[in-house]
Amino acid sequence: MEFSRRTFLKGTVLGGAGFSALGFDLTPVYAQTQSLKISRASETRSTCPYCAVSCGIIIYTLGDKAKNAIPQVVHVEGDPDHPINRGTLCPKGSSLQQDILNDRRLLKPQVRRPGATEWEDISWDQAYTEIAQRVKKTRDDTFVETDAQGRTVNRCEGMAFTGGCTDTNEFNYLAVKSMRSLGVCYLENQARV
Amino acid sequence: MPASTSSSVERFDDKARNAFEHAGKTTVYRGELLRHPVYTRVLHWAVALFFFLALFTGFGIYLPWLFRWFTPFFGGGPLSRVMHPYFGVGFVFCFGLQALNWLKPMIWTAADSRWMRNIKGVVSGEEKMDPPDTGFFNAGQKVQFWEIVGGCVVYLITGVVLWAGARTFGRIPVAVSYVLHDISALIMLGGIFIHIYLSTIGEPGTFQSMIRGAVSEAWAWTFHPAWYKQVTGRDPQQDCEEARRKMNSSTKPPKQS
Amino acid sequence: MTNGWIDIKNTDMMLIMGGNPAENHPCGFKWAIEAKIHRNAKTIVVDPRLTRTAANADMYVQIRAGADIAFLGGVIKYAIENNRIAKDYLVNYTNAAFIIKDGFSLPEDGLFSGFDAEKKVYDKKTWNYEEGGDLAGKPVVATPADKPTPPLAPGATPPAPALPPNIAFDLSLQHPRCVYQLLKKQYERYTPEMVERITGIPQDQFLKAADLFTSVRKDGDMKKVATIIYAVGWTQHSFGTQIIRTAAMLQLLLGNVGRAGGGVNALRGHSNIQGATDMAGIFDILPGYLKMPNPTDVDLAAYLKRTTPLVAKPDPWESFNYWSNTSKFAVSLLKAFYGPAATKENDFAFNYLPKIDRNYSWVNIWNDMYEGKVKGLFAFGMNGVMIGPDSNKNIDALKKADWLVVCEIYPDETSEFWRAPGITAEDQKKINTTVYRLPGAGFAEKDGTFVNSARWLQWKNIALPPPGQARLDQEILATIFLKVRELYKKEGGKFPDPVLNATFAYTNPHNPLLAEVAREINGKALADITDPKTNITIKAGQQLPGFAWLKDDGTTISGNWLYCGSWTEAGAMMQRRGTDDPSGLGIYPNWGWSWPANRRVLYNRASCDMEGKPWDPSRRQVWWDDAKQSWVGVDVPDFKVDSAPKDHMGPFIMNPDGIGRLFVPLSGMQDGPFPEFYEPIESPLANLLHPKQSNNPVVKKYKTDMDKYAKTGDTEFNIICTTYRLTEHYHYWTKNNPMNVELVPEPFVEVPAELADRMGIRGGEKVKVTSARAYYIAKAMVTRRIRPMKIDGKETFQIGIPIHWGFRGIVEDEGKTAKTLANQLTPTVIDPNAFTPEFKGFLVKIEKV
Amino acid sequence: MADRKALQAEMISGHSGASPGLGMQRDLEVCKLVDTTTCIGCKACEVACAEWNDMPFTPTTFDNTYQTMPETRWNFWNLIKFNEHQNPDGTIQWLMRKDQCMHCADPGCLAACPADGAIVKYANGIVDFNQENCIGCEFCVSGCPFEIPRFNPMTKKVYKCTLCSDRVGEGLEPACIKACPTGCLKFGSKDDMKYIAEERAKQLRDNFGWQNAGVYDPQSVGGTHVIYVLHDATDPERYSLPKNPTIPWSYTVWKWLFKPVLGTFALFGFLGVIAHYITSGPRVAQPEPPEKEGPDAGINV
Repeated sequence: MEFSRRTFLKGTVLGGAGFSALGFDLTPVYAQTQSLKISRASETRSTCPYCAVSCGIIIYTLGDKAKNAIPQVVHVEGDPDHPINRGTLCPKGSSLQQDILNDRRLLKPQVRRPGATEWEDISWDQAYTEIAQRVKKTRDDTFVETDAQGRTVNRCEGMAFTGGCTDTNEFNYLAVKSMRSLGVCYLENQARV
Repeated sequence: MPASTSSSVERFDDKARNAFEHAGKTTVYRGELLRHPVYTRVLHWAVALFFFLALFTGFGIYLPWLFRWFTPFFGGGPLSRVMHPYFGVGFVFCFGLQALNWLKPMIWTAADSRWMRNIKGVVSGEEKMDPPDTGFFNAGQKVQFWEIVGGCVVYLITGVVLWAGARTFGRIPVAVSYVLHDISALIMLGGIFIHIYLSTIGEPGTFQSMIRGAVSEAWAWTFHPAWYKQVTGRDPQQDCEEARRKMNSSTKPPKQS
Repeated sequence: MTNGWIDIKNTDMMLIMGGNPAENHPCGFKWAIEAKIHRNAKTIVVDPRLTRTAANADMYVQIRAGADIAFLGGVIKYAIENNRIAKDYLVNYTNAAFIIKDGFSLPEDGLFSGFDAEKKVYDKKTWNYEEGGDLAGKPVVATPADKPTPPLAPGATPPAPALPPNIAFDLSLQHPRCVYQLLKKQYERYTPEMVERITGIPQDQFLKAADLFTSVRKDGDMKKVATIIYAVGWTQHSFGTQIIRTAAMLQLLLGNVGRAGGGVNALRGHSNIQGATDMAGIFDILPGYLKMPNPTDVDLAAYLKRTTPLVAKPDPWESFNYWSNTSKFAVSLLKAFYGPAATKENDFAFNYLPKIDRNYSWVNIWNDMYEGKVKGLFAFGMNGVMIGPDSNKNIDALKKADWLVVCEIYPDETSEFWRAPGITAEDQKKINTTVYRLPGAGFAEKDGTFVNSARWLQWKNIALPPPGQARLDQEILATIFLKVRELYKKEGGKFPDPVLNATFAYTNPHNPLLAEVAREINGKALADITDPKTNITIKAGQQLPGFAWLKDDGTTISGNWLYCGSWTEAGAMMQRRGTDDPSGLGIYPNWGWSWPANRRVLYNRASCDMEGKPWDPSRRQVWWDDAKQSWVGVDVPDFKVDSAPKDHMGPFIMNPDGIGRLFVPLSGMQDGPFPEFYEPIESPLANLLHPKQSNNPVVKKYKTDMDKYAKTGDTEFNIICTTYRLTEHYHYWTKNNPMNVELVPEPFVEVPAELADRMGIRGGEKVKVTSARAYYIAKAMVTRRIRPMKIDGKETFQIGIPIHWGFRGIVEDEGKTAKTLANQLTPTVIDPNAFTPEFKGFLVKIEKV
Repeated sequence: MADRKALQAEMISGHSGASPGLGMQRDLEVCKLVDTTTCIGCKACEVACAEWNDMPFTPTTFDNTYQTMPETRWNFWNLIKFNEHQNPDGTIQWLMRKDQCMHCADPGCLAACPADGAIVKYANGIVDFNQENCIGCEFCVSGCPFEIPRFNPMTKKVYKCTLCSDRVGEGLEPACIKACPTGCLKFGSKDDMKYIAEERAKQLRDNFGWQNAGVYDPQSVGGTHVIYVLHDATDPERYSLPKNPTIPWSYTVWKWLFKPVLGTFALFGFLGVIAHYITSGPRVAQPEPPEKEGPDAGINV
């Protein structure tokens, strides 16, 4: 069922002007239909990060993606072209705007030191350096080159990696490549549970 | 009235009257009678104030397309709507006090019934003076008083229903209240035109009774002869004749200031 | 999913069980509704709760959590007895006619043949096909026992038993040891009476459901199709894989696999866990489902020999045995990982990969961390404390770790395990774990590919940059790895070669463009390669058009052979947005890209009869074109395209036997070639089929002091509990999202009205649910949607707990909840095949707070 | 906004005349179809509505139900109502119905509204509130048989579903319609929706055993621009829908007839006293001064 609403709506011509008498003025009546909030927004096609139906979504951001403007999300809606969801979204997908624009987001690297009762801020560089040192130490301490029977196993058993459900293929590939190269055996993902 | 038979209402009114009499004062010149004490006058004008506030905010709700121009005085339509019930409550409350204050003089008597039967003569002006048994209030005033009392009851009941709304009382009570509230308002509106007319240009000399609290003796024996007789102990008819004689004997009208 | 989301609209009958798609996959469920509206399709929902899926069903049956195999086994029995089976399909496309070795025995006492009670493992050598030809009509003779094996060198492992290349068969299905007869015998015990006693489903309801579902195959008519839809309600059991197998067997019996509107459809619960599985984000595989090397693989050749199956089939038949290409996939992967460092001489750096011989799965991470073996943990968007099972154990495990790196977008329970409720400031001072919490990027701030449940790869675009100091996850991961590499370069250390040689040859190695990574995953030619048949040449450096081009000589790379074809010279196939669907079957061949080879319905050869004609011409997917001597169709044939029907090649080309397996031979399954009903580890009663072997015999309990389990028939813990998600929330994520919090603000426990009456609990009152491990406090939702059940004649109650609340979130931070976690209740016990924890069907007690 | 004229006002509260421009467009009423038999109660419509209309978050509390809140709010226009209905055989039918403004052809809210231009019914059937003109009297609340308009104590005005008149005006479907995962919500012309609904009801009767399946489009309010397919159309109360929604007569009769008429009577009071003054003159205190004797004659104050 398809009918051209646009055509019929466009076909409308407003005849007669509003008149004003005794405070009776139609102008506000017509002005009340607010302007479409996405009429000047940019569209980005993406995929909903929740379940595995993979609904196509359109993220509407303010502005035209010009270099000097930092886009703000104003609305997220289903992508009508997407063959599976055809523009529909569930209650989680419909609220994605709040997931993108959420004041609970983590905004800076933090560290919790041994015995500490609070987080402290840390620079990215410092965090990277400390983590790399710990990774190396753990690997060197726990690396098993051969097993009891003398067979080469090259395992790093002191360290585990757990990947999340919205990690992309490309990220997962990098994770598998880097972790397996470190010898990590405990490599698991939301996919397991 | 002996204290032993006075009601608590009267005691309250007496206390209030005394208190207001201390706060304000009423000057009664020679040839005048005290008509309304301070308490009564304050109540009257409080009632009047709330009445008009409620009326004007009510207009904005009753027929906004006609009376929309009232609403800016009250901060716009929604604020008019918000304030209207408070004004209404103020009106009902103040009028309630006035009703208590006037309860006794407003009691209907046989004289009032006679007055009503004779109303044509009064309205047409054929009867220059009210009937001799017309007391502090005449029957017309009493009718209006009791109309307002009844109106207030209707306002209060329907107003509360409308105030709380359909979510509390249900749709039908609101729909009914809406009509009754309006009818009550319209009757009162009609009455208020007559009241204003008669208290100003319709019966000159009346207005000052609510301003200064005093009226001329002539006014009193003309419109409320029984009351005149009660407060002065003199016969209104005789005094009127006396005054007429005096007037006719001089070229000037009797001094009454 | 063997099929796809849209394909559900082509079905005539849906059995939805172990899943709640209306709540957890609403947009996918639309296609079930479409089937209802446009095909008058019927829906049967079997679930412990009357869910929102059940509310829409034509028939709802309440089942005891964990009794699924009993129900499905009963349906198999019903189908066989009432001739509701697809005879031709069964004989030709499954191993129904194959003869099983003498010595194999069915689990009438709860155990299949070959059980080693001490090690709790099966010796599976009898779980194999008999060798020989057509045994139809031949007298049944006992075959001699296995030939004596030559003595082994000390220390050497005996060669694993293999499938016979020439499988014995009986197409009349009469041979007493043919799979069909064994199957019939196996499920003879699953009578409607037994089903009622085990599952709690009254016989009349069960029979009605069995009749309705199998009605698609009334009198063997093949036109209609039924689908089975499930999710983790099946997976999360100590016999989860076997439930799914029972469903697959039922579908093979009814001839529903490979057909539009049919199949066995796993609804995956997260946006890219299908991709994570494909990409081997799990310990036991390498990308593209290549097996992980084990210590017996002394070199690449040994590994390939072990992991490359040989064709095993009845002589007159053919088998494609696609895994025979394993070497090409494996070498291309090693070349992708290690580039120039992977040479023929060093076995393509095969030894760079760790060799594993034990279980490193999810619960073992926590168990072994608890035991002090795992010192450090990376959690990239993975909230292990919330996920559990036995969250308290996970919290205590983290206390023992040296370091934890969490990359997240919200403050989560895992990164704040050290201040979980109940841990005082004094306690915190004793926790020596260093926790780094790195702000990652949300989905809208990253590009890259997700793979949906229907195996579609779809690229998403960047809408805006990450907020604050947050960084892209790939940048964080790559930078850490490259920093480690620098340290190894500078300081040396244990076996630095793989760390130094893993390729990070991206334009900016510290922040790889995901498009570059995607191209690497697809793979390219390192030298000019020519296909001798078509004479087409792929030039060195060019993207490969598909996995058929992969080589095992080091001239191709591919990070995941399954995805080869996703980003070709023609461009990014997973970015395609073609909205044409000429067949009307919902195939959309030009939208995104589906593995393998852009096939939308797996095993689609099975949608045709023996002559290659579609079973239902109105829903034809692929068919044999005699003129072209080729398989053609609206979908990409999942088959050798030039294999004529007369060759009788099996449609299940990934199996060396080429057929759908009613019986899984050898090491395919750890706990039996046929599914057998076992009770969950925590169960209110002993298994009615074999009380002495109540649970899955190969499942092991964990042994730390944290691991406590309720006894079978426990008098204290006597209520069955199941966990689930709500449609309004997404795991532990949307508790940070005001709108979703508004929809369902607080944790609750669904309690049957009868149980609530008995306990004096009213709706909205707080209740405490206690398992052998911990307690959980939430408000009661008293409902008539869960009814008391009669299990073996005894009144039994079930309750349900949604999992979404933790100790960090909008309402949690406002102090409106008890801050207990649903998974504090769940037991540490896993399915022996998929290693998934048993989150469903454990025992609890309930009381008013 | 280029297309805003597309929403042609058909009726305007407080104004009895014809609206300017009416009758100049092709008659095509829009309609929302809610098929309760395929609603899965997922609440996508609730969120889509709140998100599109930028509704502020308001806390809710658990109330022993899946229903988000007991009833719609001024900032929550779209609510799935969950009902556990017990069948005679003891089984439970879990009903979910999307509750929102019904956009009646004969809108009770508009009938009750005294404020000009506060409630507009467009020619396409959308009944929309224009808060700019709303005076917050809440008469619409009592006028509505579906308990829809909701008062916002902050702005002192009343709000409800607009059927996304902003989106519809731009040729888009309402936000709830777009989101609905199962397609139980549909949007199109009233005729088309009626047709689809009747077909679906027939299908339910013929193939799914729902003998009483039917369409809810109550004629007592002239039909609605939101219509329902129900499993049992004989018992809409099961879905918390009124069986026979009506608008109190007092609104129509009072507002359009007695209000102006009686208002005029009140005006007569004013005219009457003027007439009395002019014709009869005032009554003055006696004795009156002799007539025509001096300049002060007749003045006696």
